Amino acid sequence: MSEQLYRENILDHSRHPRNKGEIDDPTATYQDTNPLCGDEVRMDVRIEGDAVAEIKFSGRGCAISQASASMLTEMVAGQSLEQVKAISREDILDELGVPISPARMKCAMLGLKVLKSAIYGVPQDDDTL
Amino acid sequence: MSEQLYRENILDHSRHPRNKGEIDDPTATYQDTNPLCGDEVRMDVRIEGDAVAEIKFSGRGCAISQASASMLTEMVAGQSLEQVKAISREDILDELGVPISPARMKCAMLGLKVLKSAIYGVPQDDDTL
Amino acid sequence: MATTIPAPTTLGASIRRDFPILQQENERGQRLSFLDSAASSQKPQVVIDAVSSYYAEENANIHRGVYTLSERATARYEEARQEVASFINAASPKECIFTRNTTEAINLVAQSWGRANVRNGDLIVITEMDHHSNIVPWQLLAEAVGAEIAAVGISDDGRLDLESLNRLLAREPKVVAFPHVSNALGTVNPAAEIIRRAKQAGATVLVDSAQGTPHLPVDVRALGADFLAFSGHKVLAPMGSGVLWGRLDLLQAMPPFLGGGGMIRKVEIGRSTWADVPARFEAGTPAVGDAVGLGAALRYLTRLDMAAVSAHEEALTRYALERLAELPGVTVFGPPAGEDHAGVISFTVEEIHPHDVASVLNGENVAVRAGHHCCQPLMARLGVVATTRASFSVYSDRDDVDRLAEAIMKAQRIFAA
Amino acid sequence: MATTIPAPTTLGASIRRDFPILQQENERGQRLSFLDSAASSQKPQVVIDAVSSYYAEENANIHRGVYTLSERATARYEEARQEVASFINAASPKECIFTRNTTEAINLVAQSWGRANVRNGDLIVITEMDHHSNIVPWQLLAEAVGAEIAAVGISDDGRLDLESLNRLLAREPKVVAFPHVSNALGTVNPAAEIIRRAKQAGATVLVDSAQGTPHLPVDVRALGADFLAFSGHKVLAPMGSGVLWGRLDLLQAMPPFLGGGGMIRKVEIGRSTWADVPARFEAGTPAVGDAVGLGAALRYLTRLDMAAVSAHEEALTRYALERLAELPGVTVFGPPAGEDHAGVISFTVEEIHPHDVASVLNGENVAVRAGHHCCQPLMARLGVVATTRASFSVYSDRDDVDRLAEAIMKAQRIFAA
Ligand SMILES: Cc1ncc(COP(=O)(O)O)c(C=O)c1O
Ligand SMILES: Cc1ncc(COP(=O)(O)O)c(C=O)c1O
Repeated sequence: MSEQLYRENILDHSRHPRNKGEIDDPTATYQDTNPLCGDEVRMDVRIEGDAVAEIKFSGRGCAISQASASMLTEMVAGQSLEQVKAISREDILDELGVPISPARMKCAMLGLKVLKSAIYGVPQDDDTL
Repeated sequence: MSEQLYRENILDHSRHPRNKGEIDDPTATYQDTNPLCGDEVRMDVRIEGDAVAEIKFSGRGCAISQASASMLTEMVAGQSLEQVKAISREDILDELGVPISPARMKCAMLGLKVLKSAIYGVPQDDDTL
Repeated sequence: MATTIPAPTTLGASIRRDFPILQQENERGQRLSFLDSAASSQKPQVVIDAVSSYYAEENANIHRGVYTLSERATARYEEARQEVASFINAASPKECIFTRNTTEAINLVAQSWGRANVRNGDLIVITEMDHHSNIVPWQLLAEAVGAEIAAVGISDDGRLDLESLNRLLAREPKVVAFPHVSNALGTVNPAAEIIRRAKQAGATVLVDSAQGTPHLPVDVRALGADFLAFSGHKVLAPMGSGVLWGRLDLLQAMPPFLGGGGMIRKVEIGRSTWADVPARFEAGTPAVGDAVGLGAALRYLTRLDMAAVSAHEEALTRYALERLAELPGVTVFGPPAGEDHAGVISFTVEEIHPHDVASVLNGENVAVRAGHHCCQPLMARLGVVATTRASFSVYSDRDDVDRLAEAIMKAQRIFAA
Repeated sequence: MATTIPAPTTLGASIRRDFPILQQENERGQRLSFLDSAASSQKPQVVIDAVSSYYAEENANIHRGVYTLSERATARYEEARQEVASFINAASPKECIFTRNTTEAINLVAQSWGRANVRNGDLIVITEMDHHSNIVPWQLLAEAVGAEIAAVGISDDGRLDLESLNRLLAREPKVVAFPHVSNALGTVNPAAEIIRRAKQAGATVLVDSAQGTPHLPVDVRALGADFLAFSGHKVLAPMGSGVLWGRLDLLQAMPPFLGGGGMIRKVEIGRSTWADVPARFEAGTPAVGDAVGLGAALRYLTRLDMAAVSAHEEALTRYALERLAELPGVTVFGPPAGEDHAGVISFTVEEIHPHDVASVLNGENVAVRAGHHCCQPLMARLGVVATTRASFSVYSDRDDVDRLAEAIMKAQRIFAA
């Protein structure tokens, strides 16, 4: 189980997060914490036209939450807002490629929740991502 | 069980209570109810010197509570206050002569509790009769 | 539907074997007729087993545990919540809060919603037939905030007086709280109609369904109430399980009831913020085993079909009312047999105190309750100190009723001797 | 006494078979090392059986029932209360109130005693190491009455700072509430000494013994506190059982907490009067099955001997602290091994988030908790977001500790890879 959970891609993203940092004057930004574990993720997005021109994330927390946020920034770079809005929980799970148990689901979804909250401009609910 | 509980003496005392009534100018009097069943018993006592010169009870309730109160008035007539104070739960149970189950114990002891409360001049506790 | 369910009159006998406690006999070889189900129902083996298996295989504290047992316990707990939501047709499991019992559920509303919404001079409407658990919490609230309490009257045959309700509604009460079914008389109140009128008058409405949920199919959305409370232990589930259902928007606006672990978002020494519903109202480690048992009980009842349960109990009540009517000296309270008389029958026997009746019945292994049934105001209204009460559940049958009638006659013989 | 009890170090392994859940293996055939007993302990078969037998043989609503089953259920319930009283050496069973858990017990005191006694401007003293359940109820009270809350500080090694306590006592607080044992650090606080000082300063004292009662012999009379709360589910009993112990004179002077059936003397629509203690504080149908299970659990623990339990856990903790000290990169919080460090160990592993540690451990069938342990103020004080926590009970053994250490090393290998 643990070997499965902490596959190379997760460990790699958590050790070497992609697009980590902040954007000075972001078009959209949002930050949230997972109150149960204390994971924190912030997403800064610069939108040009109808697409994600730049995205950066910052935060701290477990490998799952940070790797998932890092992967997400790679997934959405250059995508249209419609495409970003269409990203589902399943897309994230596919990208992570490891079995996420119920208790860790909130960690895995924190990045997506924060990004969608930033883009919609209203806090998104965990259950309806 | 039911035949045992409602032996002739109980039924007789509950149908034909002894010393039922009130005393006009009692030396001691007390009334209490059994909050769980609604049984009510009042005891009026006229004390002369150090002894029970007259005792009457009134009230309403189940056969056990009323028979027990009725029997008690017969037990204490003419006795000294010391003797009355010494009457125990066991004495009452002996006099009733039938098995009293835990739930009916408060009914069986109501008369004694009221009489002792009257004589001591302070409410007596069920557990320490 | 009617073709797939057991015929109402056979529901009782055909499932008695599911309930281990009913297999007991007394020292004289008499079977147990358990006729105190309104106080607490007996539990089928599937419920007892669900609780034992939970502790033998899945037990752990829930939420926040990242290990497998805790995840499984959490899943079982939330499945039970889902089972509750389906059973009463709630819009979402989030609307279902686990409590110890009906009493705690009503106190939760009175303390949390009540203190936030009821003001000095406001009117709280209850009824003359309420259980103490739907009276005292409102008294405590009324005293704390300076509100007034008034009770809807009842007719001599134990039905709510809807004229009296209308008069009180004209005063625009803040809350109307009433029993779905009377635990002392068996009266099934016209809940949907009462709710409709009360809401029209602007009141927030709580249904005390402690006796409704065991006897009737309950659909909170069809009823249209704001809150509904019931006890797991009266619907075949373990003691220690109860439910408060509330409309989500109301619950979400309510301050906490009890404070502690699990109901917080963030705690600092000086101040805290609260978790979402339903966690906000479930402070501390919940009774997960009891909740799991409740889930199993509701699945069992759903399999029996609550419409069938209700028909079974109505038929049995009709039969019992007929049998008792044949007995001279027996007075039955509450409405005559019919759809608005659920499986609860209160009676007195001339010249024999209700407790003595119950004691004689116990000698015949017929278990009934005697007393005020936590309804002192109702007893006062009926002019009695106490009654003897027989009440039914899914496992009750005609034999129980026959044995009840015979035992009453025996009591009469003993006391007439 | 010492000769009749199992040697402390063998207590764990020798009784593991009493706990059915511990017989589980994972898919790789690894035994379960359940190291989350501080959250909720596992239950021995005797406790599971006590609950099932209760429902299969004796279940009925208690009090006021005159039939045999109800009398038996009442007797079982009151025997359990007596068992609680003996276990903590209460002067009378009347001083022991059944609650759902520690959280409800503390809320009961804060709401009932608190609202009657704590006034605007009064000081309530808690500690920086308190569980949210001993923080939030006091916050709710403070907000309701306008009182102030202050927390006793702690030293870097997780002990209460008695100087800080003294400074707060100089302000004559109305209440002092503190944890007997810290659930996050394992610190055993000098309860008797704290109580002595607090009482001298005129405070009413509540001991949150949620973690004391499972690990130490508790004697409420020797401690001298006013209130003590603990959770049944942490002392091998079912979830849904908890206890508030209070000094009889205090309890008797307290107004009700929840209103409803069973806690009244007389009810009229407009007003009510209250039953005696403990009934006054047990509104509604209690969780009799859970209470019966608690009685069985306390009998089991008494047979093991709490002094032996405490010695066993201290020895195991000492061993675990030694093992963890050997692991580079592992930081342990709380006091060093010794009498004031009960069987709870919080740690962090360098470069690995506590939740990831717990997930890797779960893969090895080692169940530990990760998070803030309902102690956010303590986490803030320690400067961490979360820790991983291993905690022991009577069934824990050295093998569990070895497996913990190995699994931590495995996590380090995975994350170092
Ligand atoms: C109508 C009604 N309301 C409330 C209650 C209280 O239920 P509980 O004791 O489970 O809280 C009962 C049961 O006794 C009841 O019959
Ligand atoms: C020290 C302490 N206090 C209070 C609690 C709350 O206990 P419960 O959740 O059983 O109410 C706990 C347990 O989590 C605890 O460890």
